[in-house]
Amino acid sequence: MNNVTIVDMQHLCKTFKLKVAGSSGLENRELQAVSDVTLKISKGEILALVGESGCGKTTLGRMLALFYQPTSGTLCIDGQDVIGLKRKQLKPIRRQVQMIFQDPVASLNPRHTVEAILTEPMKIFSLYDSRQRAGKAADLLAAVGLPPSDLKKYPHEFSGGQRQRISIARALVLNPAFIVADEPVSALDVSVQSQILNLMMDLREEFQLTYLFISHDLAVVHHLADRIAVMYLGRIIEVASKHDLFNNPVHPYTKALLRSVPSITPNKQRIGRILQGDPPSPLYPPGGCAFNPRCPHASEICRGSLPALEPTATDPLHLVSCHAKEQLV
Amino acid sequence: QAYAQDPKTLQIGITQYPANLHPNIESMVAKSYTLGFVQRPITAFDAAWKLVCLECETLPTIENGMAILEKTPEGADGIAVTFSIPKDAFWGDGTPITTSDVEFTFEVGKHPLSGTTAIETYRRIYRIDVHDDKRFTLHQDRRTFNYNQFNAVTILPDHLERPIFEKQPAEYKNRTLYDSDSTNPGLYSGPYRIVEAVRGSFILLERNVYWRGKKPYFDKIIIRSIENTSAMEANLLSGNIDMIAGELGLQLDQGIAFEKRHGDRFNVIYKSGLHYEHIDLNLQNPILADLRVRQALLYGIDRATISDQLFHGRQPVANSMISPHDRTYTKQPIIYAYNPEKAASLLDEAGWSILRKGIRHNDQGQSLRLELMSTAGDKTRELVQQVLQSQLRQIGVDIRIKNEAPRVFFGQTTRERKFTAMAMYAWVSSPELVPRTTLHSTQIPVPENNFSGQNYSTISIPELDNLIDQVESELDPDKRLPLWEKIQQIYTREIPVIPLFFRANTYILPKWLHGLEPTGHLDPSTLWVENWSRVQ
Amino acid sequence: MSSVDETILSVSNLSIGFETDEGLIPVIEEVSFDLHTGRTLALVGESGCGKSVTAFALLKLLPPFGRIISGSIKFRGQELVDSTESEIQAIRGDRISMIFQEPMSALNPVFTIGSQVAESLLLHRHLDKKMAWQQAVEMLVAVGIPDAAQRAKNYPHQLSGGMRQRVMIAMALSCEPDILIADEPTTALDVTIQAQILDLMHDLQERFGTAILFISHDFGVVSRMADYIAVMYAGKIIERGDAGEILTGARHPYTCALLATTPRIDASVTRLPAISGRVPAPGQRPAGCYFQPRCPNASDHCGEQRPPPVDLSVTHQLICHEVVSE
Amino acid sequence: MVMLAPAIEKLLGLNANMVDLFNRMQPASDTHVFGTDELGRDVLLRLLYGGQVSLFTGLTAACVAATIGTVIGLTAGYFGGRLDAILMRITDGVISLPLLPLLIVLAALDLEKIGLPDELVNSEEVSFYRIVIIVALVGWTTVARLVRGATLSIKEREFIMAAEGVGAGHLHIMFNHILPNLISTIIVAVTLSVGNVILLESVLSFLGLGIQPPMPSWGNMLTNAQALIWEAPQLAFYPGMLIFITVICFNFLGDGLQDALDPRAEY
Amino acid sequence: MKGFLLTRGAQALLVILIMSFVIYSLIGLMPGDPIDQMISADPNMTSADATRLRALYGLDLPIHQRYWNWLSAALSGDLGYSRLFAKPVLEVLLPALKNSVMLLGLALFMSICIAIPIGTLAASKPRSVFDYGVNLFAFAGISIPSFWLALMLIILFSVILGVLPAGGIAQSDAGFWESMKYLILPAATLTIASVGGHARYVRAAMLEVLRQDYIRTARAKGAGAMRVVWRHALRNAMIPVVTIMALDFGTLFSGALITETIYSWPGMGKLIFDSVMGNDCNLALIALLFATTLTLVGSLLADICYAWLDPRITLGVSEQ
Ligand SMILES: Nc1ncnc2c1ncn2[C@@H]1O[C@H](COP(=O)(O)OP(=O)(O)OP(=O)(O)O)[C@@H](O)[C@H]1O
Ligand SMILES: Nc1ncnc2c1ncn2[C@@H]1O[C@H](COP(=O)(O)OP(=O)(O)OP(=O)(O)O)[C@@H](O)[C@H]1O
Ligand SMILES: [Mg+2]
Ligand SMILES: [Mg+2]
Repeated sequence: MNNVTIVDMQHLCKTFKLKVAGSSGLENRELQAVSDVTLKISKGEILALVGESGCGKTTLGRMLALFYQPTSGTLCIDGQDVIGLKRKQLKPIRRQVQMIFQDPVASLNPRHTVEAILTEPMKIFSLYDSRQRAGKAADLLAAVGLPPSDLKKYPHEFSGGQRQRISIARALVLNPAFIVADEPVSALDVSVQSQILNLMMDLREEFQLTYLFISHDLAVVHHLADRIAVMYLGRIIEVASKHDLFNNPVHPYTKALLRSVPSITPNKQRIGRILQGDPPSPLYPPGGCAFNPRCPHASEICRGSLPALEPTATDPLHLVSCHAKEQLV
Repeated sequence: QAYAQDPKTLQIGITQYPANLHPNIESMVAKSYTLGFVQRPITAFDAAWKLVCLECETLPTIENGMAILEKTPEGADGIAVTFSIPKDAFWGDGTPITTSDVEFTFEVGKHPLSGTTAIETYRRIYRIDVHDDKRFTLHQDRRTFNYNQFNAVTILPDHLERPIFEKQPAEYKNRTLYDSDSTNPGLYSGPYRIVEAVRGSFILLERNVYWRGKKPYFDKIIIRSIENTSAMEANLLSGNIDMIAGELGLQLDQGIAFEKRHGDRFNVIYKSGLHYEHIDLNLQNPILADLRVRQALLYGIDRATISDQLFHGRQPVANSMISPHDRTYTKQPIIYAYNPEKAASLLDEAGWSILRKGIRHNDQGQSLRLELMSTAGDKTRELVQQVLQSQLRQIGVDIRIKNEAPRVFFGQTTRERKFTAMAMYAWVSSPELVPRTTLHSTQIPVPENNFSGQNYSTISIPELDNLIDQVESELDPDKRLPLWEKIQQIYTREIPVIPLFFRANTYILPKWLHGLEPTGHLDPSTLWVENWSRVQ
Repeated sequence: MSSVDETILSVSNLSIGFETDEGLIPVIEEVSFDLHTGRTLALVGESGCGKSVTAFALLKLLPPFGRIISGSIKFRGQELVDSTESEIQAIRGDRISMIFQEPMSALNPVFTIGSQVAESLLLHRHLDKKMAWQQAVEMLVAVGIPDAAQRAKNYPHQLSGGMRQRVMIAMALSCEPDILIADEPTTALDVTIQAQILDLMHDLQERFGTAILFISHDFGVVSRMADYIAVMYAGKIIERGDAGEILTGARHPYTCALLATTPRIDASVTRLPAISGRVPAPGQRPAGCYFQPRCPNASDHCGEQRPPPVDLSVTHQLICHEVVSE
Repeated sequence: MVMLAPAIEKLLGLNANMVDLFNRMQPASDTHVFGTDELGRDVLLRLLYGGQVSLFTGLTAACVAATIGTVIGLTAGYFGGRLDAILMRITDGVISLPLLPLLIVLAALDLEKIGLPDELVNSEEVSFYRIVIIVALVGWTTVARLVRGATLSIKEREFIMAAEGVGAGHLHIMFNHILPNLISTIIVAVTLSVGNVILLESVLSFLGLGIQPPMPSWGNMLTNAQALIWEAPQLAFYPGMLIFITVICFNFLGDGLQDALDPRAEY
Repeated sequence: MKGFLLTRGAQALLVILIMSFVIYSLIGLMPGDPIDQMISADPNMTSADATRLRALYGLDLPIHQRYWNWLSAALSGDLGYSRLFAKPVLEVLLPALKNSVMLLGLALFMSICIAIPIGTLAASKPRSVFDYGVNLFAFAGISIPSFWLALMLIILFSVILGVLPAGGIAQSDAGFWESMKYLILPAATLTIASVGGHARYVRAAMLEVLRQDYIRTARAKGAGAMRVVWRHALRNAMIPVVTIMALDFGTLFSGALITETIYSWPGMGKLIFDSVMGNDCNLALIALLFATTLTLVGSLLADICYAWLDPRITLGVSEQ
């Protein structure tokens, strides 16, 4: 693993404008789906992004995959600033970044054959002639472990795991350097999930890929990631290497998260000390640290001001956003 | 049947509801039919097509001295006619009808803002002399043979309508009591008066107690408007109505079929009259400008068979624009009987001799194709069109049918001569009507005269113009006859128009109804409703 | 209240099929298990193996073309398989109730949650509307919904996912049923919320002594909940036993493989062992052992004969040719 | 069946437009299997030719309307925002347009003046084109709304984003990704509207804007038969029945096609 | 709610204003005018008369000027006179509107009352004989020409059985039941024509709802089949159905031309037809605007019903 930065996010924000029903009819509201995210992803690493549903993982992923324009902040991919680029200008950069989607059913056009799906990017970028394209498609299919005879089939003729393989193959067509994988295995069965995870690891070797791996499943992340970023209500609250995060979690939320993960040992019992309450709505975020309403350590300062994401005293690579982090280490 | 009414009520079906009820503004058949029960014009043609007095004592003529030739103040030929209102004529509220009503009527009629449709009828009266309550003289500024015809003038009630008229003449047409208060008895002077009117559905009439004449038999008359003729039949059969008016009733073929099925329960009367069904030929069309082609068209259609088969002979073939029932009708010099051979040879002569796929072409390769236009939605016309098309096809003429909604057809196609070849429709006329508007060369509608006139064929023959002028001013009925004969000769010789039929009205009457006499012209049978009665 | 460990529901040799154009295709084959009061049986298996169908069959809520082919379901001695619709209606929601995976779609969007919870009470306890509402609110308090009296007037869409699942639980438990069937009740939830719901089910089971049939595909969750575990594969229960026996002493190659491929945070492997191939679809199941095409230990006769049942202990059973009882 | 009209015409030795005034409204016989109409023409032949005209009109008009509706609905749904609002208000406007004056204005248009070739204006088929245009002008709104709705939901599906991710342009996405998924929506709309068009044509005939005589269509045969319902009820029965059967068939066809075109259906 | 109604109201006003211009222009653009038609019916009328009358009725002005005149008068509350019927527009319109509302309202009501149960039953027993029957009936309703149906009903009930009047409307002195008798056949015609279509909508919506998870939840609670269908499913199924039916509400006021013609029922359909054909601009315009307005009201009503039936929807926006 070298240290060339492939994705550089500085103060990245994404706000959605919404109309919501309020007390007096429709109100225009802003929803801060992602706030002030500053992160770097180095070439070849797997950065995992974990967090509860609705905390903004997908939104961040889609910004990186160039689907959403960030509202503010800067984003450089492979050294190129992508903020404010037009659709046409983005096109060449898209070859660098690809995305794998969560739902293998919804992400494949049911009316296209596998061949059409796999050759489409080449057509759009006018790569190769039609014979070569078919050959390339077959090669990719082989790379994800499917026979070339599957080229003529439609997505519905495959099982979930096979479909996810096709979707991975599609992501590889343009030879990208960076792949955003948005919960690629959460719709799959465990037995298939492990196949896909293994496949992703293999492909990473073969194609020198960098992944942003979005997941809500800490066990999967534990297996796969090099570094982990924990997100809560649109903000990164803790970033650390896998080892640090699992062994020395600092943020109370990260700790609670880890406690909530069931382990496979026969222990029918209450977990106790679990995190109470629901995550707050991003439409009406609490003041101060977003976690303060659920935090057992919350104090006045937590309600009043936002903690910065800063390295812990012991480890400059372990970043935490908590007012009480020094006490919690 | 369940909905049969009491014997003193008569329920009549007509196919149109009168949009409005003012007698002298805008004429329409449904209105004159309905108003015939409740009002009378000054004069009218009766069932024998004789001019008679309705709201007057004696018809003024030169012979009886009540019409006097005179000069107008400008020195032109004029004529003065004197009428007397019947002594016992009252409005339905008991007010007597007087000469002030007459003065008011002409005042309204002449007023340019009143909305009178045919204003010339009034304008030709430049002065009214009132002698007393009942007698008056009308001075006319021209001398035409119809000096005593006032069929279009119905006397209006001065005591009710004048205040409204004087307040705002331009709004009179909208505010008249005839429409805003149509059940006001004072508006009516006929044997009946209107007691209820539901737009689009029915009008209920009751006897007018102030009616001066013979007491009518029926206490109540309900006029129901039923536009759909099939529904009309069902209404008749179910007893919802007793009779179907001929003026606005079933189509002829429906009537014939009805007679076959229900001739035992109903009398079916067919009255052929003054609806002249014809095809205007556009003489500006180079093909039709050739007389031989026009003749060939006439020879090529078998009107007799159409009349026999489609109309069971009830609708006589027209030889010219004048009905055989009219006194001015003369034995036609040229009768165009069906003769396809002759038609073919005429077309050959005219240069339409090359047959391709059964259609004639001339040596320039132009095909003999003519457009036949008519009003859409008129089933009978569409049938005739298709028969004509099929028959003319036999002599190699390619007829293309193109029909338009009536408002387009009459509003634009005929008036602005948008029909390229043939336009089929009907004229209504009254007995001995002078064909000035349709045949005089000054009546060709062109942009310069703002498309006025109805000479749609664009026939222009000085001799014919002269004859029309002469016949109009000839006061002696017998001296007019030779002029009429000449007009008909030219008409049949030149064929500006293909005459088809004189349309027949179908009256379906219960066996017990007696006294109803169809007239066959514009004055409706209802003007003589007091003669109607129920006889078991 | 019945005593703990009494067998309250007993399923034996249950086979279920679906009528299709190709005829009746068996989906569940010869499934047998018992439920005990105050105890949880977890049914584990991959997607499509028939967990939900089995659960629906217990309440005779099979989808339109589903049929019980054979077998028996005895609830407190009463045979449910051939009971009438009205008999089963009296049991549903009262003695046996069910909660579903997707709490949003399983709640009727047009009724308030209070009225939905109260409905079972109206149907089975014949309470008047006010009483039923009151009890419903109490039930909502019991499942830990804050400010329950107000919340009862909310519609499902106004609640978070975890709250909705609590409502589902309140609804299922409102008549204090003997049996609760929970079909993947936490799959749609976040881990922290999942932990809350699992705790809640623990509490309620302790309180009411309910027997729970807990369906899941996640061994982690199962290990938290189960007293007994039954592992399903392709419509058959291939191994069952006490939670400990299965989680630490599984013998069936499928169970072992499944446990091994499940990523865990308490152990690190560089590469997850994967099971090749895929679950055979109903109607395309192979002869012999259904797992044989994917089984690393398969020998020839695995593909020919149905594997025999093997008893490893009183509670631990499996069907496999390659495992012999000790 | 209706395609065989000319062959059956030969076989029977009759002519669909041949007027025979001596054999009007005959009941069924050996020469005239379904009898004759009010001008003595063979009803069977007219039904067959009328079927050709009606089905062709119905299909063409429905397809043209569907095409317009699809383009508008797709554009509105895909781009959304202001464009969507404008297009949908236009759609609302067209929906609430009074049909009658519109039809009359359209029918009265001087086709030669708009610069159409003389050959076309004077051809027999001009009334047919007119109907197709009229129906297309007013009939696209339903399809537009349906397509817009479907587009809105399809464009949220992830495969659209996936296509965007490989650099696909708007048009590519609209026509290669969204359109194929709209096919069943469109087909159902088309099959349902074919019947409506056939019925609308009969109303148009009544206003003189329909298929001009003597060319038969089920619509104008039905309208003509209305006045003859007492004398010859069968004349209204046959075309009515055929329209009924056609409507049903197109509905079944729609269902069938929907299944056949949907690769997921066999799943 | 208030804000929503205000916005919608403003939008509606704008649409109505634009529509008034479009309709006015369309009527004005129609070739031919009523005065020309009078000529063909009256041999005494001359072209000079026609020119004079055209000026009198203001038909000679350019269309935009006529529209402007109309608009300024209308805004000051003067809707003008009907040229055809020589009466204030509203005086002509209101009775027709009353008749249409009575007829179409009854028909719509009956259609809904019949469609909901049969559509629901068909959906709860898909592919049963009853289901096929409902479908067939629906297709028949769609494809039977209404004139044919109307005439058949008249023949059966008036001519053969003689129990109901063949058409028309009762006299003003008739009693309630006598008046109702005139309404039955036309209402039945319209009902038969529309009930099939409505039933199909209900059926489709119901089938969709019965597939939903919450239906299974209801059954798992021990609710019987009837309760599941009528309480749990129906209200959900009504959400899409109401939208369609509320849109039909607009058609209440544009009338049913053919049925009204055959039964001589003086409603809006016939009135609009006559006024358009008779170039009665004022009347046609107001009548058509009425219909447009009510279509808009109908869609507003649909939205309100929607929000009322479906708590997820707050007027104007749906919560996620
Ligand atoms: N296009 C959008 N418009 C408006 N709000 C959005 C949009 N996309 C996402 N949001 C909101 O932004 C927030 C973050 O959503 P996001 O999908 O990024 O969450 P997530 O972490 O991916 O959740 P999950 O685990 O459920 O996928 C949510 O509250 C969501 O409702
Ligand atoms: N309505 C149905 N018609 C036909 N087959 C069905 C039907 N419902 C389920 N099946 C079949 O029954 C089998 C078992 O389905 P079931 O829903 O019980 O699986 P499951 O174990 O609950 O899976 P999951 O974890 O995905 O919920 C599946 O293979 C499926 O194909
Ligand atoms: Mg997400
Ligand atoms: Mg399941």
